[in-house]
Amino acid sequence: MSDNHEKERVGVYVCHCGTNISATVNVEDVAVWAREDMSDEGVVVSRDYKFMCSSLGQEMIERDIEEEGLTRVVVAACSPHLHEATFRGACDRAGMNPYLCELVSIREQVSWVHTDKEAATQKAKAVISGGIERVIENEPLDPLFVPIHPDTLVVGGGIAGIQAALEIADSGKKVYLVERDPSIGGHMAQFDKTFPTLDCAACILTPKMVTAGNHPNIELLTWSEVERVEGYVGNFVVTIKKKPRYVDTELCTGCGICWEKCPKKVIDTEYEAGVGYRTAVYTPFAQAVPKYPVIDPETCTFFLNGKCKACQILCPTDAIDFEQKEEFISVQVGNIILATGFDVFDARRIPQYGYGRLANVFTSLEFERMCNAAGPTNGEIVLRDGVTQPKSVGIVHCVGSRDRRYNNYCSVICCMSSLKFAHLVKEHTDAEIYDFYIDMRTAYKDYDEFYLRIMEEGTNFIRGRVAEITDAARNLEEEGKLIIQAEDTLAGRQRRIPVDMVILALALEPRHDANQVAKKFGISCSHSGWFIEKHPKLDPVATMTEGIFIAGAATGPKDIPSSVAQGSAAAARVLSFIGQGEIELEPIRATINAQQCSGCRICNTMCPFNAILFHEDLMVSEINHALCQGCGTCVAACPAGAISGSGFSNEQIMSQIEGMMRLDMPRLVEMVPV
Amino acid sequence: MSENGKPKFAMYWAASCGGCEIAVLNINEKILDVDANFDVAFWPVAMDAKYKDVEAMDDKSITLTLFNGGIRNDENEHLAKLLRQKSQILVAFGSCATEGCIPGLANFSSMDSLFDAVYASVSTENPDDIQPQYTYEVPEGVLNIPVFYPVLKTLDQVVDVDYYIPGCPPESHQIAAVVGVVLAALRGEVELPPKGSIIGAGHSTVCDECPRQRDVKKIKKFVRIHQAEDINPEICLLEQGILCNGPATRDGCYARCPQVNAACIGCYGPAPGVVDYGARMMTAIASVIDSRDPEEIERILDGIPDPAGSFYRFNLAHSLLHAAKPAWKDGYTSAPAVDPGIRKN
Amino acid sequence: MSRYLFYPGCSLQRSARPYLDSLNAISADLDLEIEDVNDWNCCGATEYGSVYRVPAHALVGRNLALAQQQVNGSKTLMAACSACYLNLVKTNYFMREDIRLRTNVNDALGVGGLHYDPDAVVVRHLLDIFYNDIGLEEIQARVVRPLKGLRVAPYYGCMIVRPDPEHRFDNPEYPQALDKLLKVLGAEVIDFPLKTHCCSGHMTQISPEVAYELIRRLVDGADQYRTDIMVTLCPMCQLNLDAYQGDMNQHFKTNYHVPVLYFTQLIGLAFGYEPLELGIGREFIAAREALAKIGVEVPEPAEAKPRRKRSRKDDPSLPMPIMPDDEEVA
Amino acid sequence: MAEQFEPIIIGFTCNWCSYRAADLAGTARVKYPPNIRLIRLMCSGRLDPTFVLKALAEGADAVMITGCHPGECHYIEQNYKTLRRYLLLRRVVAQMGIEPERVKLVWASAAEGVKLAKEIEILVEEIRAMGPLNWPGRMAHAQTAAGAMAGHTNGAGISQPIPEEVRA
Amino acid sequence: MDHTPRQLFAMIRAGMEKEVLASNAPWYCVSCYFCMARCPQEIHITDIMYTLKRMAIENGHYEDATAPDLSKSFVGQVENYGRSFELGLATRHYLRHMPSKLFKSAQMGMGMLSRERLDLSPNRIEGTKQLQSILQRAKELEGVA
Repeated sequence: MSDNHEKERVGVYVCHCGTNISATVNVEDVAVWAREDMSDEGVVVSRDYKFMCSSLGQEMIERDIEEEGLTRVVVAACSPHLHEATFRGACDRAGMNPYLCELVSIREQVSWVHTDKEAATQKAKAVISGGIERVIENEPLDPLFVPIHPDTLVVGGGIAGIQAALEIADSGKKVYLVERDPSIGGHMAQFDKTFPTLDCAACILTPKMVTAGNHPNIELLTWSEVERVEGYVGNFVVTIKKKPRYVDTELCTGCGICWEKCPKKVIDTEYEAGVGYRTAVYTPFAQAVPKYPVIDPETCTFFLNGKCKACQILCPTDAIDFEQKEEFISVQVGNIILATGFDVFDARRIPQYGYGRLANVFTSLEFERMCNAAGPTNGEIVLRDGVTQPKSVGIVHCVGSRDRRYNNYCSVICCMSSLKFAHLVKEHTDAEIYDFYIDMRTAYKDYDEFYLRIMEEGTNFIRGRVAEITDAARNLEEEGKLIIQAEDTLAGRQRRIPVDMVILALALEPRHDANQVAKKFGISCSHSGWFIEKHPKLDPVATMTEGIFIAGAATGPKDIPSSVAQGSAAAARVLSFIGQGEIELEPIRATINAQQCSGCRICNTMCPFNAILFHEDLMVSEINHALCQGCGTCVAACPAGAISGSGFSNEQIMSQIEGMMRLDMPRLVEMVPV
Repeated sequence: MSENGKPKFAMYWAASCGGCEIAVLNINEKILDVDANFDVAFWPVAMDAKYKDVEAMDDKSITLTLFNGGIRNDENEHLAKLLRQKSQILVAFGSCATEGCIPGLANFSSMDSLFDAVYASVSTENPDDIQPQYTYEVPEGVLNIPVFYPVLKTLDQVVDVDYYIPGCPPESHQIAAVVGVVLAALRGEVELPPKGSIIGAGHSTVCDECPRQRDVKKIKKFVRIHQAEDINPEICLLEQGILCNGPATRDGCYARCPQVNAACIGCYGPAPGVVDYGARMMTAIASVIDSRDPEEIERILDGIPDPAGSFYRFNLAHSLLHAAKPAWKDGYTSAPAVDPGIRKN
Repeated sequence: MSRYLFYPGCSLQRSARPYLDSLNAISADLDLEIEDVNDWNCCGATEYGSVYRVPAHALVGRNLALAQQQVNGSKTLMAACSACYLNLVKTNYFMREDIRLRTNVNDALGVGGLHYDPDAVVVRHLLDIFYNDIGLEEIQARVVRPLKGLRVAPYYGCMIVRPDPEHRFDNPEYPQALDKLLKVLGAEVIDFPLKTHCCSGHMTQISPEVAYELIRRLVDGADQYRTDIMVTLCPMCQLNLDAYQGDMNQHFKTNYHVPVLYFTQLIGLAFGYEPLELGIGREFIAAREALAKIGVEVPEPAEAKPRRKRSRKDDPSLPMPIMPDDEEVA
Repeated sequence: MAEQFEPIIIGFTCNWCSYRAADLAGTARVKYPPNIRLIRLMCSGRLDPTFVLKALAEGADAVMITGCHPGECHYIEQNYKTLRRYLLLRRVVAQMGIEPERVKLVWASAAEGVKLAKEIEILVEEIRAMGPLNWPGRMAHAQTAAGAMAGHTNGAGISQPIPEEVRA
Repeated sequence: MDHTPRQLFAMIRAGMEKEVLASNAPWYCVSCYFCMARCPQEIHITDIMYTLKRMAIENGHYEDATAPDLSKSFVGQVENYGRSFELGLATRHYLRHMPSKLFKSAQMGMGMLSRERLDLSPNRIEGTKQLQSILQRAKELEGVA
């Protein structure tokens, strides 16, 4: 291998990045060192330049490749995650295989994190030396091209999912829209009004639902869940479980006789958030899409004790079919969009707020249903007794948010929805309203104006986190009321406000099963459980896994406008993939040398993508490059050293270690304070 | 060439057990070919010879030298260099010369503890605590005994080596084959393999020759072979929780040990291109442990009482670390060259 | 026979004597072997820590160290007084978390030939033992005189459930253990909203006015629920609510009469002991009338849970949220 | 600041979490000691114990292995394999007479730039206190650092010709 | 109460040491720990209050001496007897700070006595000397001895 040094002609390019690097690293010195001390390692050209990524910088590299006959290039600049593509592109233009170019980070990992100039310069040399040794071992690679299947899977029929599905379907591409509830619509379908414009949620949502339901390019799969995902970007094979509806959708007309006649009433904890009732055979709400009901075997009398069958007897089209079994269908798609939404915080986790003990403490979701004209009280705002109108209402922000004991984050939407509640209470009743907030967060178009409007409507705002809500009165005024105790941090004193009704603005939380879902689709979740974006700012709807996109509140608390925007954004990303017809993948893959493989099968369990198959007949294992994701775990595992990993070969890494160890620490270093 | 026109053959025994010489004799009638075709110039085990005779020979006058044993003292090293100088083809013969083998396990311990074990431990009757002296005055003059090195080195860590024949000892059929090739080459019938090649061995690992059935591996528990209740003779030992070095060990031995329900202990060394044999075993074994819970993993690992010893039994002197800290601490400052790069297959 | 190390604390010697007497009375029935920590000293209450830090922990440390010496088999160090309990817990906790404090305290203890290793003993409150070790079934099994018809307000006070750095045995805001325990004694347990509010602690000494207000809130709260007896598990709480209730009445010109007993005393009654054996009668606010009700079958329909008057059909009322079933003991 | 031992630490990072964490630390200008030199792998699962031994043999005083938190691996579950290899490697390293603390495993997500920096600081402090490892390879490199690169060959692990003193 | 905890912390951040230590707020803390259980930032408020009390006593920065004195006399007793002595404590305390209320507290004392809930004389522990030496050393270590 030593001969490689004579064979290869290496060019080293050290970037100043304005002063980002040169302020801490003596770049000129580094360039000189590379030219002089590293000449034995094959370095023939070494330059420093103000902005390597500029077109001038790139041309400099291209020229050297052509004139100096460079066979390897090392660029010492920023993180490969930023400009690797840039410099590989330059090499490519100059006719050099792009993978013979190494980008060494001396900005993010040197100049920006160290203070001592000597030490930083020395470290820069060390990592560059590593880069030189490594690049000499690099091998020319050709990118892999994967064809993109034009169909798309959208998981989650909330507003984000619906939006994404419509965008794609409208452009003439097929979409499978999977929803685990009986109808699409998601949380938005539960709401009454939407802030800040106060237009009715149903009025703006249901048209979209209907369009999605009838769209020739959208195959709606409600009451269904994704069971298994195989394959890779461009060519996923997805197995979907269709739960039995016990209603034959071919025959059902959605006339509604079954649920009108069903004798079994149960509390509806999903759509009605626990304040309303539904029957055992039901559609969650009148405008449900599709219109077909489902029978809930958990509560249906027939399923519980084999009697009743009222619905079957009365159904005019004999659509009721108690024999239905769950079925599994398998679809092939090129891309997947996850818009699985959020859960709400369980208010019972904060006992001092009394939810569940004190009848007239309501959650935000319960209140949404109550305000909704189609809700359990036909839009009447009343106490738990169902008749009395509250004379005073307290609204509590940040229930489960901004609190280390529950969720550190801000749930984004609660301030605005609380303001909305305040307005709705005013609209429906003449109650006095007390709104307890920590900080009022109304940062978006027309939001703060809405806040002002609510203030003008006469809501009392109290800045202070609520300590407790109790029915223990201390005086006659408090008798029979709910007392909200909080420190009014502006007045600087404790206040006890007696009210008839309390609304808890619940935190938004990741879906309870977000982690399993993430695992199923091969993407990752943050600590709190939200899906992680490929880049929080610059690539917010993509994930680290090619071909899997995310949209809406599944990536973190979001209001409707942002969710819709993300739905469209994800759709746009998918459409551009489909448009390209095929995508280019990094050729970082593992390969098994069949002659050296002894068929010991150690590697067989290493691959979570099932890319390794074992040939019983030949007694050797083989890797399917299309399935291989290039993690290299099998390479590291092979006891015979029979597996090689392109892009990160043993030779490359071992040489990099040697290169890095070539330079010692400067003995005197002024250390950053620990 | 000697006067009788036969090419000269030499074999030397450095720090090793002598099993290699016996293995050579085990090639049975083929030994006659050796005698018929070679003029044995130097082979202390087989015939009397003095170092000075060798020193007197012309450089490169010996055609083939089989050198077995590691470099444990300056006498070993002197002979290694001498034979290198006198030989056209120098072969590291057997595991000791190739990668240190069992004598190399001494690299786990400091020189003092080694001498303790030999001259002072309970197993030794040495009331006057007599320790070896490198030089000793006698009326006739000064006696020198070889200087003991703090660590054992392999042949290629002190001289340039042409070929390697692994194994402890090398399998007779492999030796016979090698002899055959060399003779053919001398007759100009075949090309000798490229310098640095490992000869007399396969290109894969023991599993390749092992007849046991293999499945995917998920290990919940390691047992030592004598603890195993009943070993299924049909199924891969590793899958039965028995630490078998087969997956990482170069083939060529017909998987002798696994065939008789004994785990492979790795005497044929690493597979082609492998830098550190022990690391390969480590990573392979750890990879197939079937647990995600650190405590459970530790419990499972407790089933391997001496991991370093098990993974580096034959290879320590040729491993990346070469010797444990206590060994190189006294007076030993630089790691010798370890370069599988020059080993072709 | 389960053995526990016991740290009685100063109050139980005198002001809370009834607590100790009743505990001793019932411990036999429950197979409790209670062994006092030899020559234990005061825990420093809430005062010592207001003056010194290291000495405060050394003070408690001595008790822990002594307890450590007596550990054989059972590591559990049981405390009856919430303040003592908290101080013991805190010192053990801080000695574990703060190495400097640990070395300092042990340095100091060393002078007295003592040493304590954090977690050498596990500090637990009496109620914890009753609820988790003995268990409600065991206790219920020994009830011979169910406290039927006796309306009791379970009152935990603060320090048994707070602070909660290491997750106590019960919720810091809305504990349930005492409620459930009293239920199995047959008593009618009210859902006392002030169950974890402050009894005024040492305010009775520093600023009686403040103390009276805090006491009033609790007593009044209990009174609103027509409580026969407030049940406590902390000497300080009992003292403040009982001994100062009179002064409080004077101060506010009120005439509350809410007797305050220890939960061990109620267990004793349910087990059939005579009031005197349990130190009942030594309280300032006499429990006599209230206890007269025991065994007399006088249920109170008025306060029985409001039954659904109308059938579901035309009942407009909204359902209550479904709560996790609190595992009632049949 | 007085002359003190400054360790060299080789850090192996995962392309998806810890390498991005290091980038983040940079972007946020979080400071940490310059004693660590990072090598990027696609996944901590690529970490072959050979690399660690190589780094130590080459003279590194410690090695830091970093990867995604358990359950957060970009490749779903590979970091569990890293964990197993690490636990076994530590045992072997200890048998080689090396303080196992010199090989450290750290989980750091892409968002944990500050945490990664802290972990680096802590390890550097520990190793400073522990003193140099000075594996023989280190001596060899002292010369090469001085520029005496002759005879330095590259590739899978060759280093120096054997210095005189060993040649008895 | 002069300040709310929130204000106290703001003052600490503002470096208003004198005012903070002069505030009577910490002395109104009854150690109910509600603040700690409820603080969304998990600040150890009660413990901080204890620290403030200690600091206040150290630099004698408090106006109303009632509470500090109670603490101190309690400490005094514990150090003498190893146990607390309610009668002694109460009498001493009332004599000093609320002589007017002494009569009332005496009544209560009688009540306690008649109910055998009060000792006339303190009860001591055996290891008084040992305890005192321990506390002495502890004070040295705290730097207050």
